[in-house]
Formats: sequence, structure tokens, C-alpha cells
Amino acid sequence: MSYQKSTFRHPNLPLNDLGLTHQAYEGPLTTLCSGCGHDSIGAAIIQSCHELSIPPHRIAKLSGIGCSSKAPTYFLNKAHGFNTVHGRMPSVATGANMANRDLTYIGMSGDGDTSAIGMGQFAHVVRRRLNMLYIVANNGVYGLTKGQTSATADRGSKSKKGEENLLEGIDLAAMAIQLGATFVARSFSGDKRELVPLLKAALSHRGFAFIDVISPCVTFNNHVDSTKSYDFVRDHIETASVTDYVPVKEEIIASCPVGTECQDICLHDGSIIRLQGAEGSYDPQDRAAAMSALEYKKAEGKILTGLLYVDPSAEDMHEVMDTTDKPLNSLTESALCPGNEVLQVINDSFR
Amino acid sequence: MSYQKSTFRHPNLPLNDLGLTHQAYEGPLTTLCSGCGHDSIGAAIIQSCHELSIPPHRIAKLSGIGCSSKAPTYFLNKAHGFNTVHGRMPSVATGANMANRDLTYIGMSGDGDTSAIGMGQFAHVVRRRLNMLYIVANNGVYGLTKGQTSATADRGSKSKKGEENLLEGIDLAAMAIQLGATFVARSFSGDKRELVPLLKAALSHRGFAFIDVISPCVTFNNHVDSTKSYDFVRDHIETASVTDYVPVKEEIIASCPVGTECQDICLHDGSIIRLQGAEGSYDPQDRAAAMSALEYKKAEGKILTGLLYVDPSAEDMHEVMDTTDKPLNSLTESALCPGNEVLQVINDSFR
Amino acid sequence: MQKLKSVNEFVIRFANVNGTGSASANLLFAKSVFRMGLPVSPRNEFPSNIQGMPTFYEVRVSEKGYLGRRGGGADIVVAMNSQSLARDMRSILPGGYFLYDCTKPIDPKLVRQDVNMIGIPISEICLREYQDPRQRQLFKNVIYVGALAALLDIEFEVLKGLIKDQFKGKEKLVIPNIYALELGHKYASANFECPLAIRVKRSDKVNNHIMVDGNTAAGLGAVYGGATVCGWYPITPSTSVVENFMKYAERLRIDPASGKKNYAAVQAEDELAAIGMAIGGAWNGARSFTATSGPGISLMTEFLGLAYFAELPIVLINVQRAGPSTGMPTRTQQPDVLACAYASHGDTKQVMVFPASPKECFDLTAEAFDLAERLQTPIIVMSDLELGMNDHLSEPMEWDDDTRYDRGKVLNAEQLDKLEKFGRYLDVDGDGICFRTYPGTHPTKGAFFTRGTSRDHFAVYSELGDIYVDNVDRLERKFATAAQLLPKPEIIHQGKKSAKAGLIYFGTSTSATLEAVDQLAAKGIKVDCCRIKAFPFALQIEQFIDDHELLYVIEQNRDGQMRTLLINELEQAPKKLIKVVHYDGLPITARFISESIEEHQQGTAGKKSPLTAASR
Amino acid sequence: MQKLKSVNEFVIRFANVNGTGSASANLLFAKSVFRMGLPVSPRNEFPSNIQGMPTFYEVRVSEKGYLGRRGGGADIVVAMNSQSLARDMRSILPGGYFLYDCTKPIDPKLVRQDVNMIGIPISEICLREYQDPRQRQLFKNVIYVGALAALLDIEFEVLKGLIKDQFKGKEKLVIPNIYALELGHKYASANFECPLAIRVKRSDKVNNHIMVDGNTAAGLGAVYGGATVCGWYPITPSTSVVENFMKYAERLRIDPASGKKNYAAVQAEDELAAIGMAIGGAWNGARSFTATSGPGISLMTEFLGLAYFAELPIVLINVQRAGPSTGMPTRTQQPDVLACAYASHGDTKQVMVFPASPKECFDLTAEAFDLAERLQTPIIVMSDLELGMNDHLSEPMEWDDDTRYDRGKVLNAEQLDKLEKFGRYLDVDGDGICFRTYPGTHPTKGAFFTRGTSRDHFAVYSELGDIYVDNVDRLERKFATAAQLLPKPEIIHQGKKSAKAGLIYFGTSTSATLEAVDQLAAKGIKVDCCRIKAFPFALQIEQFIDDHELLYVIEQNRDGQMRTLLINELEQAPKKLIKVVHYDGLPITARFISESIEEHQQGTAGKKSPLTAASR
Ligand SMILES: Cc1ncc(C[n+]2csc(CCOP(=O)(O)OP(=O)(O)O)c2C)c(N)n1
Ligand SMILES: Cc1ncc(C[n+]2csc(CCOP(=O)(O)OP(=O)(O)O)c2C)c(N)n1
Ligand code: SF4
Ligand code: SF4
Ligand SMILES: [Mg+2]
Ligand SMILES: [Mg+2]
Repeated sequence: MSYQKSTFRHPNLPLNDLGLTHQAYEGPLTTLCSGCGHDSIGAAIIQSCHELSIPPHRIAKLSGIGCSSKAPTYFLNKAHGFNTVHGRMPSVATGANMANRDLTYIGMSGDGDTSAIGMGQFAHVVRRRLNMLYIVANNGVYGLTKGQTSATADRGSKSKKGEENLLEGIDLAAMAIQLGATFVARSFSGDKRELVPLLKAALSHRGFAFIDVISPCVTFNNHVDSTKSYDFVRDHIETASVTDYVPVKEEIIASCPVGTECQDICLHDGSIIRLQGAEGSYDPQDRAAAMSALEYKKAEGKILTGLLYVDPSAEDMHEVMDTTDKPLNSLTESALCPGNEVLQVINDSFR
Repeated sequence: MSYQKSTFRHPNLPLNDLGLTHQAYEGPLTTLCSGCGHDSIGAAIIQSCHELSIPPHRIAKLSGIGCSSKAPTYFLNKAHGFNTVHGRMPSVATGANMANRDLTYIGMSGDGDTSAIGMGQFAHVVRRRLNMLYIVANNGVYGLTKGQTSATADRGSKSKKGEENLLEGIDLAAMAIQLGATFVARSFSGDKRELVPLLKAALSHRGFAFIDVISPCVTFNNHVDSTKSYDFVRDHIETASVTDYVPVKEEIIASCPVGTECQDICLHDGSIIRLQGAEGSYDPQDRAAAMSALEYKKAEGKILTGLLYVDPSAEDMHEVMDTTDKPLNSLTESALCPGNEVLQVINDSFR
Repeated sequence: MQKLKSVNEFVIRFANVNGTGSASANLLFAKSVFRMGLPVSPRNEFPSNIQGMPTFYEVRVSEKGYLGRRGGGADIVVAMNSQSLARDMRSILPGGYFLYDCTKPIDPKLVRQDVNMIGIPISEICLREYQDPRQRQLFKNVIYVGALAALLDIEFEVLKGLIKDQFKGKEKLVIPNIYALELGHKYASANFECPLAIRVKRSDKVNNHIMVDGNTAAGLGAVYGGATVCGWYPITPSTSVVENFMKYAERLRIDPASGKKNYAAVQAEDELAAIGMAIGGAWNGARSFTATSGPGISLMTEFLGLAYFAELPIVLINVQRAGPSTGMPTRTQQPDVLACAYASHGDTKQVMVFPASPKECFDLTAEAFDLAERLQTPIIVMSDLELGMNDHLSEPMEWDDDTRYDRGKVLNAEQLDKLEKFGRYLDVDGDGICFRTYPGTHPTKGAFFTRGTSRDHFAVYSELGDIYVDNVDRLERKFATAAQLLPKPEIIHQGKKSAKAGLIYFGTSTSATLEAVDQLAAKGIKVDCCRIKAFPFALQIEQFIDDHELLYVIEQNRDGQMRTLLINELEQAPKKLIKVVHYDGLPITARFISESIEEHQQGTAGKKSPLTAASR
Repeated sequence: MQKLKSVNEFVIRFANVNGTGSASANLLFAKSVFRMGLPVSPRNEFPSNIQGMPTFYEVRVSEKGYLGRRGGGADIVVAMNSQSLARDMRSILPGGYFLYDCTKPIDPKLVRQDVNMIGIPISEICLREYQDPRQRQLFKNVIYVGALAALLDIEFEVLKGLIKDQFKGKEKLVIPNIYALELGHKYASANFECPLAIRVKRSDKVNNHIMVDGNTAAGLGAVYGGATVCGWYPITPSTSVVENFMKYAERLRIDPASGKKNYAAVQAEDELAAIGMAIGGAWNGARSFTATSGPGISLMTEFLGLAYFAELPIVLINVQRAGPSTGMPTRTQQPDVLACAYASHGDTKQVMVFPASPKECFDLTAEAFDLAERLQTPIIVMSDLELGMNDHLSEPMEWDDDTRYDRGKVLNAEQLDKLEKFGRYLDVDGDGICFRTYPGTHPTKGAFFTRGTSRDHFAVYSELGDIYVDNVDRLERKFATAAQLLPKPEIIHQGKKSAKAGLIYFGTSTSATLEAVDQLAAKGIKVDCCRIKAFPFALQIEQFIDDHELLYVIEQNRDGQMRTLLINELEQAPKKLIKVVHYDGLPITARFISESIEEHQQGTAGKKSPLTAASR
């Protein structure tokens, strides 16, 4: 229903390095419930891509099935999108990336789509270190099928019908770290201030970047006794360290705010992640430390957000596979077909 | 080809509490390669079940597809077995256990069967804390399909053809701990001394017990440069703590060998796991400690074996679901069918 | 201007915004007509979305008992969604009535001259009566029901009764709801000449019938059928089958002594796991089932092949929806007939039953467990969204308390003792069904290895050709046995001797087909009827085909999948079986059927695109 | 006693223990016959096991060029497996020759009086000649090949040549192998009257043919067809398709400048992921494929439905094996015809091509990528274990260097600029195929959302019935277009005017069928031939059926699945199409076909169980 959307814009809207306005990154009007966390994630993605000046059509959006997987319809409509099947987006994203390593890949999934039916493919796309940004819009329920509890729901959290969840919730961020993801963060759709820099850093990271975004479902999982409600999350969030993203061009000028401790992590493209450690925070380049921090915060009943782990220098899948730099989908007969002479030699080997 | 197997037995073979000899727990002659680690696991299972005096026919053997999944054919042939489909044994075991909580369930899988195609089902059977023993015969390779590298192969390990594996291997034991398994161990098919007590403890544990047994494939992955060969594993093994299993009846008499530190962990059925800590060992009831021990040993290039983590008091799936104590498959019309009178009342609610 | 006139025969269509609680108000309306003794069929046309999109609810009232979708325009439209006003105006018949919220003036360009406008300032009334914005929204729906009561002459007492029933336990909600009804009723009575020329009149046509959806009935069928193990994964439109199974099991399946559950239902991680659990339960001697739709069927294919070949008795309830792929998740079709009949690679055949009413959803689901255990193979209950998720007028459910479950050929310890040698795959009596044992039955006898590979009579793995052939030929024998055990078709002959033409149909095409038969009769075209209830096909179906020169196979998919099965499995000449297919996602209509047949009879057929059918 | 006599027409069967390296020795034998100018067809009957089980290797030598499995007993048996001696003795024809290791005396009870025993003390020789136990085992196989050379009059130079080729790069292995050959050769020459009455004689019947397996050819076809993205998961018998693709790509697809790979192949975690990767690659404009067998097909059904409905051009190579379920993983069949034709829930239809020789595996795999991109739908290449894993005499592979890949209807930036409005699902020219765009093509135009749900011409999600119908009817148009583009059947008429009866067959039933045609002709039964190469069916197939009174549909599955497709898709009367099915897991034989047809013609048919066929 995009037609309904007013296209009026203030004349002097900020332009990015490509001379594009925010609008160039938007999508049609959402059909998600008003207040759905997923739309806030979409807004943060729009802002991040705009501010990073990524050409919108050089982005590919992939998703599975679910309200969260519908969300990509409502941002970046100059980008091709692929609503695949439930839980199988990772394999399709892998094939897409194999075919063209030059696009920016954003995978958007849900907690059901990833932690239930998609668990196997998730584990393996992480392990292969596919160069993509994988976002789980985590609301602890199956929204589109009207409110069944998902595998990321916390133990003790109550469903809208009042049933208590008696199984441990799966922490996808912890799993991602363990399976070898090289950029892992957690955030909250209600906190754009934290989410946007994380998105920018993730998009600039080379390799597999995972962000577990807690994204409340206002219709089926925003009640008291839910641990994925706006209120509960706000009350239990604890930030590993405040993340700031410094793009390449600003590098020189940007400096650490006075009176604070900063850690700079340089990404593959020269941009910088600047961390202002909260007290008791650890070095997010230390895997073991990240794992135990997650363990202990969980024990305290806290939700640890922010950049959890990063390895800026790891190889991505194409480097591991040693694929040519040119996008495979751009190769033609000359590069692909060995020709008849070679074939006749091969024939001889079968005589 | 069982007929080929000599059934001659020494007249005064040891009998267990059921008056059964070792033979009552055996199976037909194996068709696996001679020297295959999987058969050693089978032998250890036979010994453990015999010594624990579990009635063989009260055991159910389930497996997926693979040489490892064939292995159950060759032990406990008084027990029903189910060779399911590749990677899907966990769901079948779940259904079987739902139907009859009174049997002892042994699931035998391979590293391909579990860490590749079976990853999703593995994660969820762990999370549900199904009361079963889940063994992965881990050889880092697809044996039955003739030697493709599997997802548990270590980074840097070379295939028989000489190709180096460039991806991180998945540590199923670490995953099991993280996903909520309540008994997690690792062992080596070449070390019966360690494996048998672990199997006994796992079989006595109530809840999900997982053992990652490194089980070399003599045909496709036992060469130099393989990190799953007999030699490599022997050289790199490091035991978390020596495990001894003390069945209920012996409790009183058994005592800790002089000059050693012991830790006793009492299982649900009253039997005891007795640990003689190697130096620098941790309390296997401490989850975070277990996780970091795995991380650090891996960094050292060591293979940590023994009991890695245990929570003897956790609830199993049936307790979580609050199912009746009687096996569901034993219930009859009287317990299952509410009858016509009730149905007529229900009809009224639809008028 | 023209005013449509009718008593007890009309269609009313509600246009709402989804997520605004309109469905329960619309059901309230439908139920009130039902309680006035009138056959009624409500249909919910909802989007695959949670909130804010156009949603429709169509109610057909028919004292004659025609309960299939009538199609064509509606007699009355209740237009409560400003987004879809134009479309809603188009959806009304000339002379029909257009009830709308006239608080804001309606765009004159939208107004049709051949339609009777009934403006009620619903928003205004709510604004005046209620402070809480949520109430203002909620009671809008109740108010138009009240207005309709006045306009269509629905007994107010009946509505009150329904409200009281609906809010049992939450009594304090009763008064305000009744008050809202009165608001609408008063306004309509005061401002319009009530009742309209179109209205209802109490009747006695519903006897002891009930109004329930097929999924609820199927869920109850599983409870009564003795299901104890359920693995499932949510998917529209099958989700409510299991939800209802659990809802009733929580009440009716609690062990009195311990208060514990006499059943186990696990929400699986996906459909592969869901059916895997059912298979594990079945292997272990518990009555086990799962339910799914659309993509779930495709994901279950590998396990369906295992269950066929390893001979495991599971029940799979397939509530079909419009395919292919994700297709139209909230639209109805019968498009999985072939996918289910030949599910999985290799030479596989699956047994299916086809319920046509909630009562049959109950009966066939319960019976499916007997059939599965008798035949030691999966039984697929082929329902669909129209049957499963819409309320239907149905005969009440019945249970014979003398029923004993048929657990099939299973040997217990005593029987094994008597046996010299147990062979899991020995066909001792030639029906293709062999004796099985449950794990844990006997200390030394009866254990065997279940596998998806070829095996001999004693369950030993084998790659020998003759052993393989012997086994798969036995499975064919078993399939022949199945054809005899399965529910027989429902055959209706118009006259003593059979007519030239016969109609073959199944499931939710039934009510429309029967209405079409009358329409055809009115035009002098006599046809006999054969409703398929199961696959493999019973002899009677073959007989019916032989008895007629021409057969119209009526189904709700593009490719005429049931026709394919008939041609292939009964070796029938395709020319003799005419495709009558409706597949736009809405339930098939009598008009579409009768017109298609009429055209074909007049030879004016030609490939008519169901596109037009969509608008019929 | 009787001695079978024959020059250049016989079957020799090797019985070995698997995992002992016998296969390469047996291939050495087959290749030597091939290099003597004789048509030969080796077949490996191996167990689903790695080491220690009985395994068989049957070589048919036929100067006449009959290369299908002959069936019945063998003329010569080389019995190197003490486990299977009895069975091997049974597998020999009266008057045949039994070559065995006489180091240990053979149980007299096993010896048949009507068989010529050829004892060679192979173990003894090895014990004497070699110290290393591994060599003792290994050279056993080479020794019996040497003996056979003497017994059957194979030119020793030919064997030497083969050894030299085989060990290129490992020259130091050449001498010992030739020495081993000589050991066998010397012993046989010294102790038996060589050559036997059965023997080979140089000929010139193989021209420029090659000997290769279908999977190698298919892998090469993918390289030449321009495949760049491959997702796969190991499964017998399809594994070697991808292994060969990678093997040749590593040599032929390296970027000369950077030394990097001009392709990407990922071993997926399972078949769902494997086809998912192919779909992702295809969506993104790369030629993408996967290969699988048996259960893998079932697991790919959901994604096959998506690819059909979202119109994505992937190539799937299905190397079929004996089903259902895990079935017999190392036995051959054609049992997935239906599962693939109608793969996935909902109204789906898939395009298939059926290679019958290694050359066709190469050609059709390469062509499949053109067809996929032209038709924007999956193309399934239907091979099987017999074709894929056994070496076959085949015409050499050819490539026309002027070939340009047909990338189908794809719009680039310039074309989009010219376009006023891009509609992904606009059928501009009525062939049912619409223009697509690759992601990243144009800054502002051509982007769209690919989905498995119903959508309008502009790829916008829709639940409207007429939009849905319009779309799925277009897919039917596209399918009709496919029927015209696909490879045409190979039709052979015996005489000017067509015979009464015709044979319809495909894939690996071809050689046996053509031999059967001669056998029938010898008995005065004339039949015409139609080899199906693709589905949907070309007009010529319908024509062929119309031109004949009776058709025998020959296939290697239980249910006559291709016959089902013919009946259903071509609206043919079942009575006219006679099932000739062979499904015991071994390749079909000419004898089975001709005898079945003869019996049917004499009306003596009756349901003959292929059980007996197994032993034919
Ligand atoms: C194979 C398959 N199974 C089930 C479904 C039904 N289904 C649609 S969305 C969904 C779950 C969505 O949950 P989540 O991924 O958390 O997304 P959310 O709606 O909560 O954002 C399910 C089960 C489906 N579409 N396909
Ligand atoms: C669905 C499916 N895909 C693939 C296969 C082929 N296959 C059989 S065993 C196997 C892998 C076995 O590896 P693992 O589990 O490690 O067992 P191992 O043989 O090494 O003991 C595969 C891929 C199959 N049988 N089914
Ligand atoms: S149901 Fe929940 S997840 Fe779905 S759109 Fe509404 S709020 Fe968002
Ligand atoms: S191939 Fe490897 S895993 Fe399989 S049986 Fe042989 S040694 Fe064991
Ligand atoms: Mg969710
Ligand atoms: Mg393995």
C-alpha cells in the first residue's frame, strides 16, 4: 500500500556521500502491527545504510518466513529481496553470496525462523563465515502464527495464555560465538542509539556478522510476565560497552570524549569501532571472556547487549575457498568453457 | 552373518545380577571395517549394560544413517533397534521416549549424522532434556560415503587426499553443555578404561546424557595429518578427571584410593560418580568452568576427555511435561477415551 | 429503486480491518441466525497478516440448506473498513443493501445508484457512549450486529443468550455488550423501516445440529481415537487441530490419581521433527499423530517414505491450503492430493481419507488410528482450510462406548512364547500385513531392527533382488487390503437406473456439488453422485465409473489431481473423466459447477479459465 | 564334458571381497577387452558397506554390441571370495568355467559336475613371491587378470599398455604389476590348454568410442555448461557427479592471472541446504546446480516447490537408486519419475531430461543450464546408478566452440533504462516466460521481491483469486513452451509403415530394449521404438502413441511411473499402454523385455512377478 504513503519531503533533507536522501533507502508502508519492534529495526537499517552511503541497489535482502522475515519488504525497496522458505534463508544467502561476492547481504530472520526450523542452517552459515549481516528479530514467540512460544523464550517467561516456559531459552549470540562468528552483538529494537552504530559496524565488518535484536511482539508477547516485553527488556538490559562507529573519512578528527576510557578496533575497511567500556567490561576480542560474560550475566538475570565479540581480521568464506575476485555471475564462456580441444584430450583419457 | 560367529563360551562365564552372561548383550558379527573405532564403542556398551544388569530387551537402540549408525546392529540384539533416516534420530527417539518412558534409550550417531544434517534436531533434543544416552562416534569424516570431511574435523586437519580443512570444527560437547545437556562427556574408542565408567554413569543419569566418543575411521581418516587418527588422539588426549562409577549396592564398601583426592557425585538412582581430579581440574558441576576449560584446552591443542559437565538433579522431559508415570503405550480405552456422555456435553457447547 | 427481497435465503458480507475483534462479532451474528433454526454458513476470508489489513466474513443463510459458498455478489454488505469501501461497494448485488458508518460522509463517487444505502453513525455513537478508546473500537462491531438484528428481524433474546454464553465466567462483560447491541438496535429501528425486505424468520431446519470448525472436530477425534503422542509445528491452517487436541486433552486426559497427563504433545523444531516424533511414538506402540499444511507436507516427505517402507502406523492430518510453495496461506484448495498419494521418492503409495464435514473430521480422524495400526502405514486425513477453520453446520459428534480400538497385528510376550520363530515381515495370512512387536515386550524373542532399507522376512538387511521384490510386492498386496478396509464412497443415484453422467467429488466440494445437482436438475440435467472418502479407491468407485458414460471430477486444484489418481489407479480412460476444477483460493461454488457442466453438455465448453470462476 | 564355446560373446563374473582393490583389477580386464576393439560393458554390483562383504563385477563382452546386462548365469566366474563360493558356483552356466584359488582344496560338495574347474594357486604364488602382506593381497587380483589373459587370449601388450597408463607418475609400480600379470599368465599357459573355447579375438567395433561412467560425464557437462555455483551433500550414487565437477574445475576453471577459482562448490550440511545454495546462486544470476539421490530428492521437495513457483533456474542431477526410503543404496532403479515430475505440495510440475549414455549425461547436463535459464524453472537430469557409476562404451564427448550460453530473458541496466515500467511477472510475449533482473543491476529500476507466495505482475504480494489464477495459468503456458524447447524423442521405425506395437522407454533401459527388439524380430515380432528424452512430453511422443495399436512402456520401477505420466499428461487410454517393469535393483535385461512382450502378445501374460525376472 505504498501509494498511501506521503512522498512529501522537506526540501533540504540531508544527503549522503552518494547524494541520496534517507528516502532513497525506505520501503513501502509496513503491514506489521503498529508498535512492532521489527519496524524499528527496519528504520535503524535504513538510517545505517543511508549514513554509510551504501548504494541501495547493491544490497540484497534475504529472509525466511515470519513477521520478521516480512519486515525487509518495508525497507530498502531499491534492493532486490528474497523471501525464501521458513528457516532456510542461510543456505539461499550462501548461494547468493557465492554467485556475487560484491553485494552487501542483509539477512533478516526471526527467533522461530532461526532457532527452531533454521537451527541447522544457522549453525553452518556461521561456521562458513559467510560475509553477511545476519539479524534475528528476537521476540520469543511465533508472531505470524499467532503466539506460540519459541525456542529463545527464557525459562520462566509466561505466554499470553499464562503458560510458563519450562525449557532453557537458546542464546543465539552465544551459539554464534561458539560456532565461529567473527562479529556478534546483541541489541534492542527500542534503543536506536545502540542499534545503529552496531549495524554500521556489522555492515562494515568482513565476514559473518550476527546481531540478536530483541524486538518485542506487541500483539502476542508484550504482557507482564513476558521477558521479551518492552518494559522487561528496558529494566534488565546491561551494556557490555558503549559502541561508537567511526567511518574511514572521519578517522583523524574523531577523538575519544574526555574523561572516558576508549578502545578502538580497526575494521578491515579502515573504519573503527570505538568502545567506551562500562565498568567490569571485557575485551570483545577475547572469545573465552565473551562466553563467560554471557554465562554470568545470564545467571544474574541480566540481558547483556552491545558488541559481544569481534575478530576483525578473520577470513571470510570466499577467502577460505579461494574464489576469484570477479563475481561468478559475471563470468562468460571465455572464462567458463574449456573448449573442445581440451575435451578431446579428456576423451583420450577414457580410451 | 551371525551364524559364522562361534557361540562357544567358557563354561563359568561371569553372570550379572540378572544371571545373564556377557553373551546375552552381544550382537551378530560386525560388517564394519576391522579396526573401526565404532566396534570398540559397541564392545564398551555391551560391557556397560551387562555390568549394570540392564535387561537387554528393555533397551531401545536408535540411530541415523552412517557406519556409526549401523553399529547398533552389532550389539544388544535382544533389544529392538531403529535405523531411522540420516540426521533425524533425535526426533524419532523423542517420540519413542514419549510413548514409553520406562525403556533405556541409547542413541548412536555419527559426526556427520549429528553435526551436519542432524544439527537442528540434536540442538533441540538436548534442549528438551530427553532422558536418553546420546553417543556420537566421532571420526571427523563421512565413513559410509567414503571419506568426505565432516563438520567436526579440526581446522588444519588434512583429508586422506591431502586437502586441508580450513573451517573450525564443531565441538559437539561444548554445544551440548551450552544447550542445556545435563551430562556431557568426551572419550576415545581406544580407551575402554575411561569409556566404560562414563557409559555406566551416563546410563544411570536421568536426563539427557551426551558422550562425544572420538572413534577413528581406519579406512578414511587414520592417516598422518589427520587429527582423528589413533596416534594423534592418543598423543593429544588430556583427561579432565578420572571417572569411576560406583553402583548403588557397592556404595558402602567402595572407598577413595589412598593418596588421592576424590569427589563423589550422587546420581538420581543413588549410584555414584567418583572423580579423581587431574591437577588443574575443575568441578564438572560448574557449567561456566566447563565451558572455559574446553575453550582453553582447545587453544592448547589438547583434546579434553572425561566427564566434562553434569547436573544430576535436573528434570527430564517427562517431568517438564508432567506426563503420567505409566508408559503411554500401555494406556487403554478406559484411560484414553472420554466416552459419549462427555461428547454430548461438548456438542452442546457448539449450539 | 429495486430492493432485493428474500426471507431466509441471502448472503451477507462483512468487511472489516483484521486484528479489531470483528470475527467474534460476526460469528455472534451467524450463531444468532443458527439459533433461530436456520442453516447458516459463515466464512472467514482473512489475510496472512496480524493487524490492519482488510478482512472479510461472509455469511450465507439458507433455509433450503444450501451451505456451500454462493459466490457472486452479496445481498447485504456491512462495510466497516474505509480502506476497502470501493471494493466492498462493487461486491454487492443490484438492489442490495450497503450498511456503513455514516459518521464521516462517504465519497459520493463511490455510491452506486442501484444499491440501498444504510448509514449508521457508529463512530459517533461510540464516541458519545464510551470514554476508553479500546471500547470505542471494540463495541463498534457489536453495535452493527445490534442494528442488523433490527434490520433483519433477529430475535433480540437470542442475541442476549449468545452474549451470556460467550461471557460465562466474565459476567461483568455481559451488560455492556447487550447495551451495545441495543444501541445499534435502537438506532436502526428509529431510522429505518424495519425489518427490510430481506430478513430472517424462525425455522426448524437445524434439528440437533452443531456449528463447529473441522479442526476442533479433528482435535477431538484424536482425543477419542486414543492418540497419546503428538509432535507438531505451527502452520496455518493446521495449527488449531493440535491446539484443540491439547485443549481437550488437558481437560479429558488427566490421570485422576496423580493429576498427570495421559498424553504427550511436543511443539517440535520443524515438520521433519514433528513427523519424526510421531514415527518414534508409533514404533514404540503409542497412537501417534501430527498435523500440518502446505510446505509442511513437502518437509515430511522423506519420513513419509520411511513410514511407508518400514511400515509404521502414524496419522497425519493435512489441512490443505492454496499452493504451490508458500502460496496463499490463508486461502483454501485441495492441491496436495498427488503430493500425498505418492509422497516420497521411490515406489511409494500413501493411504488417504477425505472428510467433508466436521463430524467426518471427528469420525475419520478417530478411525484413522485404527486404520493406521491395522494397516501399519501412515494414514493421511485430507482436510482443508475451508473445512478446518470455518464453522460449519454439522451433525453432532457421536461415540459408541462399546468401541474397542483396533491395535492391529501385534504380538505380546505370551504369543511370542508360543511362536517358534518370529518373522517381522512374514505375511502369514496373505493380506500383506505382518505381525509386529513393541520394543521391550519379551526378554529373548521378538526383537528386530526397523530400517528404511530392504530386508528379508526376518528383518535382516538384504540387497538380494528377489528378497527386495518379494517385499515390495507384499506392500502392494497390503495396499489392496487397504482398499477393502477403508471407508466406502457415498453414492447417490437420481433414479432407479443410473443417469448418463455422474459427478465425482470429495471433501469441501460436497455442499456446492449437491446444490449444483439441484440446479442441474432444474435445467433437466440428471446426474448421479459419488463422493470419494478414501484412497486407495474402493470397488464401488470403479463400479460407479463403469455405470456412467461420462464423469465430471470436481475438485479444487488446477491440475485435476484426483482425476489423475482415478485414471491411473483405476486404469480409466481419461476421455471419460471431465475435469471440473476451481482453484482461485475461495471455496468452489454450485454455480461454477453447474454452469461448467451445462456448458460441457452443450458442447460449448472449451477451456474456460476459472479466472471468471473467481468472480462467480 | 560340455565346454561353452564362444568368440567375443560372453559374460564373465568376478566375485571378490569389497575393500580389497579388486575393482581396479577387474576394470583392467574390461579395458583390455575394450582396447582389443571389442564392445564391453562392466557392471559393479557392490554392497552398501566399506570392507569385507561380497562384491561382484560382471563384464559382458559382445562384438555384436549388445551392452545391456545379459542376465542369467555367467560363462566364466572368477571366484575370489571364500564366503560366497557356493553362491558363485550356482551363478555359472552349464559348461561354463570356474576360476578359483586352489591353494586350499575346495569343498567337493560345492563342485558342480557340469562346470569346468580352473584352479590356480594364487595365494600360494603370492606367498612365494611377496613378503609384504598388503602386496600379497593386492597382487592376487592382478595375477588372476594375467591368468585370464592367457586363458582368453588377451594380448599381453594391451595389458602392459594399460598398466603403464594407470601408473603414470608412479612408474615404479609398473614393473611389479606387469610381473604379477606374468605370474598369472605363465601359470595358466603352463597348466591349461590356452586359449579356452571361450575367448576374445581382436576386432574393430569400438571406433573412436570411449569408456566412461555417466557421473564423470555429467560433472564435465556442468563444467562445460558454465556452472559456477554448486551446493551438494554426499550420497550414493550421486556423489561422484560433484566430485568430478570439482576435479575437472580445479584443472580447467582456474583464473590464469590470479590462480583463483572461477567456481564455488560448497559441501552443504544436508540436501535442503544444498538445493538452497543452488537456488540462491540462480537467483543471483549464476549457473547453479546440485546433485543427489534417493532420500535427497524427498528432502529437496519444499525448495523444488519454491523454485517452481518463484521461477528460479536451477539444475538438479538425480542419480536414481532403488527406493523407497533408504531402499537399496547401491542398486539401480528408475523410481523417482513421479516424485520428481510432481515434486512438492500444491499444483507443481517439474521439467526432466533423461540421459541414456555418458555422452548424453554430458550433453543434457550442459544443455540443462540453458533450458533452466530459458524456462526459469528447475531442470532435473534423471540419471541412475547403472548409468552414473558404471563404465559404459560411449560416443566421445563433443563441444561446439561456437556455442553461446542461452542466459534466457534477463534485463540489463540499459534495457531497464529504456523500459517505462518493469514487471517481473508480465508475460509480454505469451510464452509464459517473463523477464527477470539480477540483484544489483540498476540504481533505481528492476528491483523486486522474490517470494513463494502469490503475487501480481509487478511482484507485489496478493491474495486476490483472479491474480492467483492468472499467475498459475501462466505457469501452465510456460510448461507448454517447455514441451517445445526440450530434446525430442528418439524414434525408430522398423519398416516404412509403423508396426502394430511400439516400445516406449528411457534412460538405462535403452540398450536392453534395443537388444530385445532384435530378439523379438528373430521371433517375427516387429516393433517400433520411442525413447523419451524429456518431460513435459514432445508432440512426437503423442504421435507415436497414436500411430500404434499397442504400446509397451518399459521402465525400472514397480509402479510404472512413466506410464502414469504418459496416461495423465497425454490423456491416453491406460488399456493401450502395457506395463513392462523390472525393479529388483539390477539393470533390466533384453531377455526379460522380449519374453514379457512375447508372452503378452501370445496372451499368456498374466501378472508375472518380476521375482523370476531377477534371475533372468
Ligand atoms: C515450513 C513451514 N512451517 C511452518 C510455517 C508457518 N510459520 C510461518 S511464520 C512461523 C514462525 C515465525 O516465527 P518467527 O520466526 O519468530 O517470526 P515472527 O513472526 O515472530 O517475527 C511459522 C511457524 C511455514 N510458513 N513454513
Ligand atoms: C538424506 C541422506 N543424505 C545423505 C545420505 C548418504 N549418507 C549416508 S551415511 C552419510 C554420512 C555418514 O557420516 P557419519 O554420520 O559421520 O557416520 P560414519 O560413517 O562416519 O560413521 C551420508 C552423507 C543419506 N543416507 N541420507
Ligand atoms: S504479530 Fe507481533 S511480530 Fe507480528 S507484526 Fe504483530 S507485533 Fe510484530
Ligand atoms: S569406513 Fe571408517 S567408519 Fe566406516 S566402518 Fe570402515 S573404518 Fe568404520
Ligand atoms: Mg518471533
Ligand atoms: Mg563420521
